[in-house]
Amino acid sequence: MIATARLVAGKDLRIEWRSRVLLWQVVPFGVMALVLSGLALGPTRAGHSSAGPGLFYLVVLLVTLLAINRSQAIERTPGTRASVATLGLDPGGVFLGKALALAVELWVIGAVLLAGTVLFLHTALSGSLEAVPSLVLTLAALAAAGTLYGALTGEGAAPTTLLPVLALPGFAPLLIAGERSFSAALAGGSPWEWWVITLVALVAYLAVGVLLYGVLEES
Amino acid sequence: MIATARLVAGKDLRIEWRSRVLLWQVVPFGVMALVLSGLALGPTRAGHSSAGPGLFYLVVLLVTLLAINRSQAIERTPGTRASVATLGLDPGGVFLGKALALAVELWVIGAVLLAGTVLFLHTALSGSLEAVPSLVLTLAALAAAGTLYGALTGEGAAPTTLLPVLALPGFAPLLIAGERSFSAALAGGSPWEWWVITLVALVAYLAVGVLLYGVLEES
Amino acid sequence: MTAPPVAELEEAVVLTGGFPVLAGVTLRLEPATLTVIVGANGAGKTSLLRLLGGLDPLSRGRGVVAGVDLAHGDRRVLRRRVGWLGHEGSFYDDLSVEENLHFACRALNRPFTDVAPALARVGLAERSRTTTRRLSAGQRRRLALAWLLVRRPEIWLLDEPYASLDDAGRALLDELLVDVVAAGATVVASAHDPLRTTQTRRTLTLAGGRVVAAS
Amino acid sequence: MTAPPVAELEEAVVLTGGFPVLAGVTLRLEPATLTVIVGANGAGKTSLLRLLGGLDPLSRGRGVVAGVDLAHGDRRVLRRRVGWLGHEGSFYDDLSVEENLHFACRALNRPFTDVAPALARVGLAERSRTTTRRLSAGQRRRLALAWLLVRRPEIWLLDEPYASLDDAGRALLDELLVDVVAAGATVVASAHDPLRTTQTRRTLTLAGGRVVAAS
Amino acid sequence: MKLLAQRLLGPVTLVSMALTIWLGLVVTPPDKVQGNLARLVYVHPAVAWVALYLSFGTATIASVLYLWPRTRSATADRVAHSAMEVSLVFIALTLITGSIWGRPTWGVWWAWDARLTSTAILGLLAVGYLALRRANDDPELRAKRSAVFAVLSAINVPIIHFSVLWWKTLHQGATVFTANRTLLIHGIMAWTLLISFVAFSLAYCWLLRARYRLEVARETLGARAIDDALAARVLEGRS
Ligand code: HEM
Ligand SMILES: Nc1ncnc2c1ncn2[C@@H]1O[C@H](COP(=O)(O)OP(=O)(O)OP(=O)(O)O)[C@@H](O)[C@H]1O
Ligand SMILES: Nc1ncnc2c1ncn2[C@@H]1O[C@H](COP(=O)(O)OP(=O)(O)OP(=O)(O)O)[C@@H](O)[C@H]1O
Ligand SMILES: [Mg+2]
Ligand SMILES: [Mg+2]
Repeated sequence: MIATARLVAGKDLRIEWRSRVLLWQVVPFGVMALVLSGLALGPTRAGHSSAGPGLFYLVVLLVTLLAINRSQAIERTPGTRASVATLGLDPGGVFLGKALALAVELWVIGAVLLAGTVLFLHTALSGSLEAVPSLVLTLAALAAAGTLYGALTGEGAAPTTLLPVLALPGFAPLLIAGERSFSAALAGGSPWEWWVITLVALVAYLAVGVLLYGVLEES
Repeated sequence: MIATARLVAGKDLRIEWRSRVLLWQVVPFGVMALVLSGLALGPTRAGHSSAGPGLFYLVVLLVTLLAINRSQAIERTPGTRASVATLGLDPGGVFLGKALALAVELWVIGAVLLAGTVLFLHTALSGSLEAVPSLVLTLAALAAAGTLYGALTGEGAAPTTLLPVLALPGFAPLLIAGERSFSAALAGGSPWEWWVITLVALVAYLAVGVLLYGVLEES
Repeated sequence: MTAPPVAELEEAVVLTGGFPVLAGVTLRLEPATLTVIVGANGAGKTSLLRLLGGLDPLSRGRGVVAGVDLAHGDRRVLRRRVGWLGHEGSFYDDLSVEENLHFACRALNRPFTDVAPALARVGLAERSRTTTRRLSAGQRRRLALAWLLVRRPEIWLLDEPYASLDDAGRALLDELLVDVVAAGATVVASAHDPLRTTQTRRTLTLAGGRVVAAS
Repeated sequence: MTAPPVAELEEAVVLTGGFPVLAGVTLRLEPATLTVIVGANGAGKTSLLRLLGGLDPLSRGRGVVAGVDLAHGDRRVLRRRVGWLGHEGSFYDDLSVEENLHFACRALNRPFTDVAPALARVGLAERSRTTTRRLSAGQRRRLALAWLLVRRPEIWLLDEPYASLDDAGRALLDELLVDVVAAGATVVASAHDPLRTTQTRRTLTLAGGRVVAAS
Repeated sequence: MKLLAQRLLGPVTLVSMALTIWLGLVVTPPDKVQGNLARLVYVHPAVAWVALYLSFGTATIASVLYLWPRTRSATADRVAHSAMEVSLVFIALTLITGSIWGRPTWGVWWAWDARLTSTAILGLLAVGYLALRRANDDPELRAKRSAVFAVLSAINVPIIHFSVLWWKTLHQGATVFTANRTLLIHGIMAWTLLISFVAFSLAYCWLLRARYRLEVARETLGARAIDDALAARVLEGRS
């Protein structure tokens, strides 16, 4: 299973590296979305720094949706499914691999977005840095959940538009937990209970994924 | 040109009607995003109603991106391009038709989202209704601009992720103008200068589209 | 009384992603003729057809098709006069067979009454209300033929027209080609299977992105 | 000494979107044989192959392939033993030819050293670093064959294997089929062109989603 | 004449830059309120002028020239591309120098002000332009699409400008010139400011030319590679 995971993660990351979709498209989109959500709330400064974590996670969510789409699109080129299905890869491994690749991508983007938040939404630098561990955890959980939801929307009609509908309710708790621990970090508090939630969610999604990914892949 | 526009708009709307992607996927996504952004900003009610217009337009923007993707995906199935290219449709008409279909779709979704805003973000009902004309105008401008940006990202690598990068900066003024006139309507003011911006943008996008859509379609 | 050629290429080069898919093709196609392009996999047959249809731009050399200069002219004018049958289906997958043809009719200002006979001729009458997405490979090909029947373009570009068709379909195609060439259209088809039509025809052999033999 | 059959279907029905693409197929495939499925466009050939490969679920009737029950068993086990050559290419378009095969090798625990000979055999040695997206239709087919060569599965399901291949490619395929059947694999191919291999074979004729003749 | 101008561009740029630095850092006095920080006035406005008007303007005009069939040429496309890339650099510099200046004066690195926001959006438009170029590899299509995008962006710039202007404002208004173009600051400082504009404009021309030549060189190399590829492709058919 681990070997399969490494194989699949390597393949996904290599395809990303080839196409540079992340660097040239998703990252600018994220920055833009930050700027825009700053704009949407109007120009008062105070409003921004308190709303910072919420907006940051909203943008993270959008970026995650894009990244999941991309991660699934790779597998969905006509005919790819049939051939890859006949390779008989361990589904748990495939799940772990795709989730890992997605997590790596999200970590990179998350770092950029965090810098953007400090710049554009005036969140305190030190507090933002303290939020990094919780961010890493949340993004990993989003990656695991996202891979699952991505597979769920699978080959149905218009998967790109179906995904958000399924994923958003599932992401909501992660979003809230992330936002809370970011806010707590900014306020200097210790947000361990939110960490627990995120960790539980991560473990749960990983477990469900390893166990049930095979069921989803059955087309 | 008008005949082509009607033909293309009819085709797009019929495909939407068949696949119900809008109804079953985009609308729930929008509502979900409204609820989530309410959550992201924390539960104070006062905060919501003042941030209401901003959040509403943020969600409108996301939904617009999805709808544009869908509108372009229809044309991008392998081989479709070549055949449709050989029909020699007038490009200005194609542009107008696709923009019209997109506008109709956005109007429908916009109505639902406006109701959602009143419900979940507690914006005043009467003010929200007064914002309808500006909303109609803004959505039309978004549709025109979106059709252009959608064609720009055309057949390149990973169009779904490139689109937001190109479109968001262009959408920013529309977003601001829409948000301002919504806020003004809630406050009982008359936001004519924002209407001017929206109208200018709409006309500019329509003109550019009719003139240059053909250039973009050349593959 | 020499009619001007339908297409004339001179050392035409087409680059995609920096690779010369066509590496200097010189040819001349007369009106109302059938030309078959043969050659190994990757020789450049599809690329040549795309160039002739104005679907890909000319990178070097000269080319004129149906009076349109491929390098500087408005290729859209050319495309309007071309019928294309590609490797892949070419329709809106979410529309039914019939709706796709109605779309084509309205785009071309043809009456809807052309649709039913075309469908009957290609044997899709019973599938007229089926969503295009659900068609089998050969049925998609047949739909593409019906589309061409409705269009009746001046220049027919067929990329491996026999692929996926059953015997009846191939016979139908042969018959059709005889018809349209007799009616003055110019047909260019790539093929691995020998064309079985008795039509007089020219064969061009491609290799390495160039014409290496003509007969 | 009668070996158990590789596949056995009894009144197998497959529904897609409510339409019976297979309307009750009964058949038996012996190991180390070559079976050709023929039939008009839309007869159900592709659907039958997909059913045999465990790619589509069985809606009614019974079916066992390679010891896996199609209705209740774990079709994934079956898929692992099947090699599939479909209408469309079947690779990661953004990876190079070679990288795609390396991926397959690692997935199947085969050494990378299998890749170069397979590529040479299908004539893609010079394209090993080309992005798969750029390949011509026939080259994609050849890549699919190389993939199968690396895999060497027990059951080969080939959907119109000759389509898009040039003469050399078809000869190669014929040769390959002789090889693998001799080595004990079971091959099922759908075809419109007559298969030219001299291998002994059975032919099943499909029509309207049922087997109407067998020889 | 042309040659002379080309030869002189580099040295003149260097001299005027050196002059700006010398005047700005040594000769002019520090500001009463802002102290030495005020010296950013010799960098930031000039950089912003180059970013917004000179280079973005060049890119736009070149794109329009490309779209107009009569003036369509590979040169116009190359100029547009080069100018947009240089523009991105200068927009980044504007944002950086502005942020550095904003931190002590306004107390924040960034504020949601009209000019700042529109500058940031402009930067994203430039990034979008470059991303669009990367996503297409057919030269003709790429040129057309990016030209259309540049034109769209240019239309957007005034729209964005007005929309954020009516929003709220924090940024420095007209400090250097009033509406009727009378100079508000005097003497050596005004001269230094003027020279800084000249220096950065020259630097822009120099960069643009270098970038353009790089592009030409790249294309020449590309053409040679194409000749090789053509030869290889023809050989493929012989074997
Ligand atoms: C990130 C922050 C900033 C950005 C993006 C920015 C952007 C710009 C731009 C685009 C211009 C050119 C406007 C034009 O010519 O129309 C400009 C000019 C100028 N900026 Fe800034 N700026 C920033 C911060 C500051 C700060 C903090 C100060 C001083 C307190 C400042 C002082 C000026 C001055 C004096 C001019 C010349 C104004 C004129 O000639 O009308 N800027 N800035
Ligand atoms: N970027 C690239 N690098 C290398 N080779 C390329 C590239 N792009 C295209 N090619 C090659 O160009 C050729 C394109 O040929 P084309 O599709 O016209 O072939 P064809 O004659 O239609 O073949 P088939 O019979 O297989 O359909 C192929 O050999 C392909 O591998
Ligand atoms: N929802 C549906 N409604 C009507 N017909 C359908 C539907 N779904 C599938 N079909 C039909 O089912 C058949 C599927 O056949 P299949 O793809 O297996 O054919 P095939 O024998 O492979 O044909 P070909 O030689 O053209 O590849 C087609 O006739 C198709 O039109
Ligand atoms: Mg081909
Ligand atoms: Mg089939």
